[in-house]
Amino acid sequence: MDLMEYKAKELFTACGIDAGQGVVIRSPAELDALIADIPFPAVVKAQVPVGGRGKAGGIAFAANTEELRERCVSILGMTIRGHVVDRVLITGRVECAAEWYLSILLDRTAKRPVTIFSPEGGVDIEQTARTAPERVARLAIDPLLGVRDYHARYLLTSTGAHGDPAALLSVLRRLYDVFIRYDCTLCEINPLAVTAGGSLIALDGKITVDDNALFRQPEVTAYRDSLAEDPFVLAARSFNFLYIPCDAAGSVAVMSNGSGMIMSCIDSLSDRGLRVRAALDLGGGATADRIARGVSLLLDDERTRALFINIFGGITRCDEVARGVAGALAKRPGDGRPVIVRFEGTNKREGVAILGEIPGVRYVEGLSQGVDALCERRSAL
Amino acid sequence: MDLMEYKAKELFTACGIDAGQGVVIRSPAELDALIADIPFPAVVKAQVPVGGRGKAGGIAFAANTEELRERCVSILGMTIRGHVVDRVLITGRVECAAEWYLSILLDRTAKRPVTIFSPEGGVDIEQTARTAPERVARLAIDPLLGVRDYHARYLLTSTGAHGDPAALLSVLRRLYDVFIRYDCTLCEINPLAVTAGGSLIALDGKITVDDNALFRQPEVTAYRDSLAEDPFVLAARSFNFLYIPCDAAGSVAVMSNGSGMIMSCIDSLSDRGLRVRAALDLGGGATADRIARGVSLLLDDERTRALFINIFGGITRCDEVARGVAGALAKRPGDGRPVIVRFEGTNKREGVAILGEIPGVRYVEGLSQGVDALCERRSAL
Amino acid sequence: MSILVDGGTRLIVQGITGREGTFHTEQMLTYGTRVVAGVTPGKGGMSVHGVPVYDTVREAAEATGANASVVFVPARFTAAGAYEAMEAGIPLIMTIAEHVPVHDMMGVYHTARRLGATVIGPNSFGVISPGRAKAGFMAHAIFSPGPVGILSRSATNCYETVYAMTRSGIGQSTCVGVGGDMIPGSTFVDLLPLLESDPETSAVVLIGEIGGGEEELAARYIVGMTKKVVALIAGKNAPTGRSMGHAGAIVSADGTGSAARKEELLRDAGALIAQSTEDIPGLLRGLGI
Amino acid sequence: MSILVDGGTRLIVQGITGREGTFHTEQMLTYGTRVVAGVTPGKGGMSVHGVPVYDTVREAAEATGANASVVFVPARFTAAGAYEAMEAGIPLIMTIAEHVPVHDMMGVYHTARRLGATVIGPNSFGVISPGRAKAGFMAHAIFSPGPVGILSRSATNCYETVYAMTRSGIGQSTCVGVGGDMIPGSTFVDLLPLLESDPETSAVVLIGEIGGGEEELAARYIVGMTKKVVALIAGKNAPTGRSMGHAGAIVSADGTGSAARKEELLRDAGALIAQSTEDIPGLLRGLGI
Repeated sequence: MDLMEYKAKELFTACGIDAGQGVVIRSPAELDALIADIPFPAVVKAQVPVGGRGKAGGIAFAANTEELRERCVSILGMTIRGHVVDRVLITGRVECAAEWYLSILLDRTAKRPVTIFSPEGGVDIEQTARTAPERVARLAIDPLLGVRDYHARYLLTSTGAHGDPAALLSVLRRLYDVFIRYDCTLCEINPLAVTAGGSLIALDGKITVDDNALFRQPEVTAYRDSLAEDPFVLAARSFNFLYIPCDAAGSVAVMSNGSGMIMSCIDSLSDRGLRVRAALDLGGGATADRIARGVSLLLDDERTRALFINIFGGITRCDEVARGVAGALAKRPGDGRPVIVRFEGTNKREGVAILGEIPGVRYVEGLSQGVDALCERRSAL
Repeated sequence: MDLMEYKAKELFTACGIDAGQGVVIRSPAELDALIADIPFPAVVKAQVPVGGRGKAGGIAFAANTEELRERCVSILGMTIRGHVVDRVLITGRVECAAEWYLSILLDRTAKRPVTIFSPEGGVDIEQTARTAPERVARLAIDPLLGVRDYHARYLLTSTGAHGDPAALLSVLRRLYDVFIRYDCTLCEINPLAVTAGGSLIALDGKITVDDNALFRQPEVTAYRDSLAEDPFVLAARSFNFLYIPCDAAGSVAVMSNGSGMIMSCIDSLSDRGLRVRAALDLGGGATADRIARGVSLLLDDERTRALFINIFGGITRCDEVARGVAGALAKRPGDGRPVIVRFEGTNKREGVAILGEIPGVRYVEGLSQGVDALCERRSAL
Repeated sequence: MSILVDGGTRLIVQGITGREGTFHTEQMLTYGTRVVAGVTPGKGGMSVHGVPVYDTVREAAEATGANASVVFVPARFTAAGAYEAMEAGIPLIMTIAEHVPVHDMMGVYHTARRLGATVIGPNSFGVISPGRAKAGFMAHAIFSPGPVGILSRSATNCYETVYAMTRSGIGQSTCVGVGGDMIPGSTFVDLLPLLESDPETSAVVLIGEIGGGEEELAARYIVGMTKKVVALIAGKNAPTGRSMGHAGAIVSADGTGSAARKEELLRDAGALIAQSTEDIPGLLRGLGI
Repeated sequence: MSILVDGGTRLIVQGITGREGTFHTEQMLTYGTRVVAGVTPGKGGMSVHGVPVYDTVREAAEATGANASVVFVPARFTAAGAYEAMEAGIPLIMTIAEHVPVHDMMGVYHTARRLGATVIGPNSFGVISPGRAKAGFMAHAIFSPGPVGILSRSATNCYETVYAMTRSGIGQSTCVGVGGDMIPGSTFVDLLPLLESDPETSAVVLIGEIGGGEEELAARYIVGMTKKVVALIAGKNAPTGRSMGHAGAIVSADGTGSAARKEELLRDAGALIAQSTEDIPGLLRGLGI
């Protein structure tokens, strides 16, 4: 999951990186209690887990208390690339002599962390890499050796940056600590401000944490639970399903048992011009009870106009699937939205027999037949 | 260097291993201040960096204060395998249900640490390995993976030991911490007492620290400096020479520039029946001044009856060697003990010329000629 | 021949006394796999479906001469299980669990290379050489022996493909669940050479996904292969930047890892591109299989 | 041919601006070695005897295509220097310093194998292929080109041997200072195969010491060698259990690592055993060299 700036800075600070001082508020009313701690001129920054805040008006300066209050009022509640701003970070403005870029991310192909550095920070690093590639250094970190002093030296001298290798080494070591300690796939500081005195301060930060490691990251899990998330995502999480919102304007919901199959379903539906609203991954070996929960969850979304269930039953048994569908629909008499079911595998015959008894449910043989069945109903979707 | 039991136990304790409580005294007079802290029955153990203390009478029990004082008086000052006992460790006696053996040492051939475990501790582990090999487990530790839980499980189950894997794992992890943190080549707990309640306590300990790592081991260096050592070893250390006491009954001192050469000299002299008292390694690139210091140091030992200097001058220059010898002997007019010098390499001719001016010094061509020259003087050695 | 597992496989099941471990041990035995030992800490001395249980992999390996292990333990213990097997000298290790932390797998990946072990998975159904042996949890009934090797990042898409192939009379030499995680123990390029040199494999099906660069690397290798390859890339229409459950299936903003790029490179390398699993038998038939 | 270093060696000197580094850079250049770059942190842009200095090994390697490095830095920084060179992809690294902590070398040893680098030393004079190139600090005047490869744990005993050989008219193909530490970067068995397959090497001199098991392992390899080996084991009369400066030279209590055992195994493997360095030219003559 992607952490917002303020949370990323909290983790930086925990590992000893200077990320400045700041306060997070969720409503302008909180300002009164905090105003004494805020240095002016101040910066107000919308907290959203996406980039492009500046262009969207999500960052503003304030010279005094009145301006600060106005900025908070205007930014809180704003929508930036689909995210409603429910908290802002207020910090003092930092004067800097230069702005660097520094990140550590997982290089999937090399299977190791890679650090990227540029003395041209504060802008999109991909743009710098295109326009001035000699100003961007990329260096693999051997996970068994970690960060070494020559890494910092190389980043500086190979990009022609002027700065103290020891200071950069210290930030790089700590950023690597963040990367390891919090199970990150990305830790980015941009810009990394260089003050007139040569100190380095993280002015903005971005962290992506491996979802699979949340069980050992209580701090990140608590943060996640503080977020206003899609209620369907939350409901699915409470049942340990994976719910994937797809096309907000879509009308077909997909349920399957494995992400590969879900991708195949989405691909097949999309190829025929059908738009998928959301997909739910049951995982392996779901029981009738869990199937019923999944069906209900998807049908609870009123903008779902049809449900496509596609199960390849290896561990999951087809009769369990059918019983689950029956159970969920029994609680929704007269719902009327079409449910197309395709399954294959263990106890298929029993499953088909059960499905035959449920009004509004159509069983099909094979994925493409399922897609055909949905296309027939295209006008209602 | 080999640490005495009490120092080993201090390092164990620093890493969280239970090594019991104890006090170290250097004179019975120190007992009065400490007596309140000593639990009876007590054990008094001579502190020497060699084994075989028990047989030598260096370990005794005391039921009360008077006995304790008597034991301390009799053990302090004792000589055990050449070591005068200048300190004793006093601990409470521990009742145990079993005695295990556990060590981690550097396997030079495999270039990694190896751990050795046996449920038959308290005795010589080599004897157990001979008489009951199935009761001794040996397991390499991958230095990049460290100690893992399955190591402890394997040590127990493969030797038929009865005990809690988690308790052994905890001690093994901490012993490995000691091994790494203090640059050890050996960390041994024997016996590792198993109490009736299943706790593990290190009743005796042995640690060998890599001499080359003392620069980063201030605690061990301080301990070394507290030891009563051979004054020649101490003098050599203060000049950064390596001084090697060899045969206490020997009469020939050897000076050379490299341990390989020193070994060859000792081998050649020994083959001809000459006994080497001590050897001094100058290291590479010694100046006349350092050479003079080395010569003086060896001649300061009155039991040295002859000095053999053998230098292969690569970095070390022969004229410097000769000047050093001249300088040292100038301060010892009428010393009379023969000095045989052989060197080879840079500025040899100049060196030979200088040597020719010094009374009592004989230059020879080659190692074996040097040995011959000493043999000629055998009667005086 | 087949690759990785066959009649010579002497398999350990790590976590054999767990629910999944016990169930699939029976399934594997039924399929004819030589499951020679199980491992569960503290359960040494038991037996499960006649298979002796040991406390450690090292003891199991010493006692039975095992040469492979399948790790049926929860995600958070999977790396530890793999390390135990690697340190015990097991040359082939199948890891099954979903949701193993990627940092755990980063360590396992590099350790496997250092110690010369082959790790398959995680997030994998395992490996099956139909008619010979299986190590994993795949529903084996749909598999049939034959000349096509399959490497798949997705279990369900592999099942669909195998089911369609078997119904079309096309059997499989070995099917490997490479797993869909960001860092699998073995990637396509690690495994393609084994299929290329397996005399019983005539063609290869490669089932990939969006995200990562493994299909791109595979394309480079395929250029020099003598055997034909049919490839499917799932996730063309997956929402960008969102996890599709396989942590790996994230399309990066700049198009690397995209289905289009992967398909293009694979096609240029000489592979036939399937649009859905249902296309695959037909494409294989076209190759004369 | 020779091994390890020759006219194709493009050498980096790490620590080139230090006293030893500067002096020996000049010596190596005088000997004809192609020293292409030096490295000293913070001194990038300088030059030493005409050799350009860089801040990092990676930059030096990128700029000059260097393929070897000699690490002239103090013992406590030697491992860091070796890691830097290995991470920069340098395939051959000579480490010189005495008194490198053995735990440091344990890490370097395993990393070198993992990354495919050859590390020589520490506590080594380096490597010289007489008449071609040298990388290290050996007093090169005594060396002469010829057909005998030398591997030595001791610098001084190697000098004695080379001096005696050169005076007897027997030259050397390559002399390697293996170093006398407990864990050298490369051991006899790592290097013997290179000499065995070097067409310009006709015989091998192996100068060992008491302690450790490297001579014992070498004996096993020597059994299968086509080239004859002359071996010397120093330290027969060294006091047991005491360091002889080379941390490695500790005779263990039970006699493993003893000179007698090493000589016995080497003799059984077909090596000729010299009693002193002065014997070596004669033994080589006896082999027809």
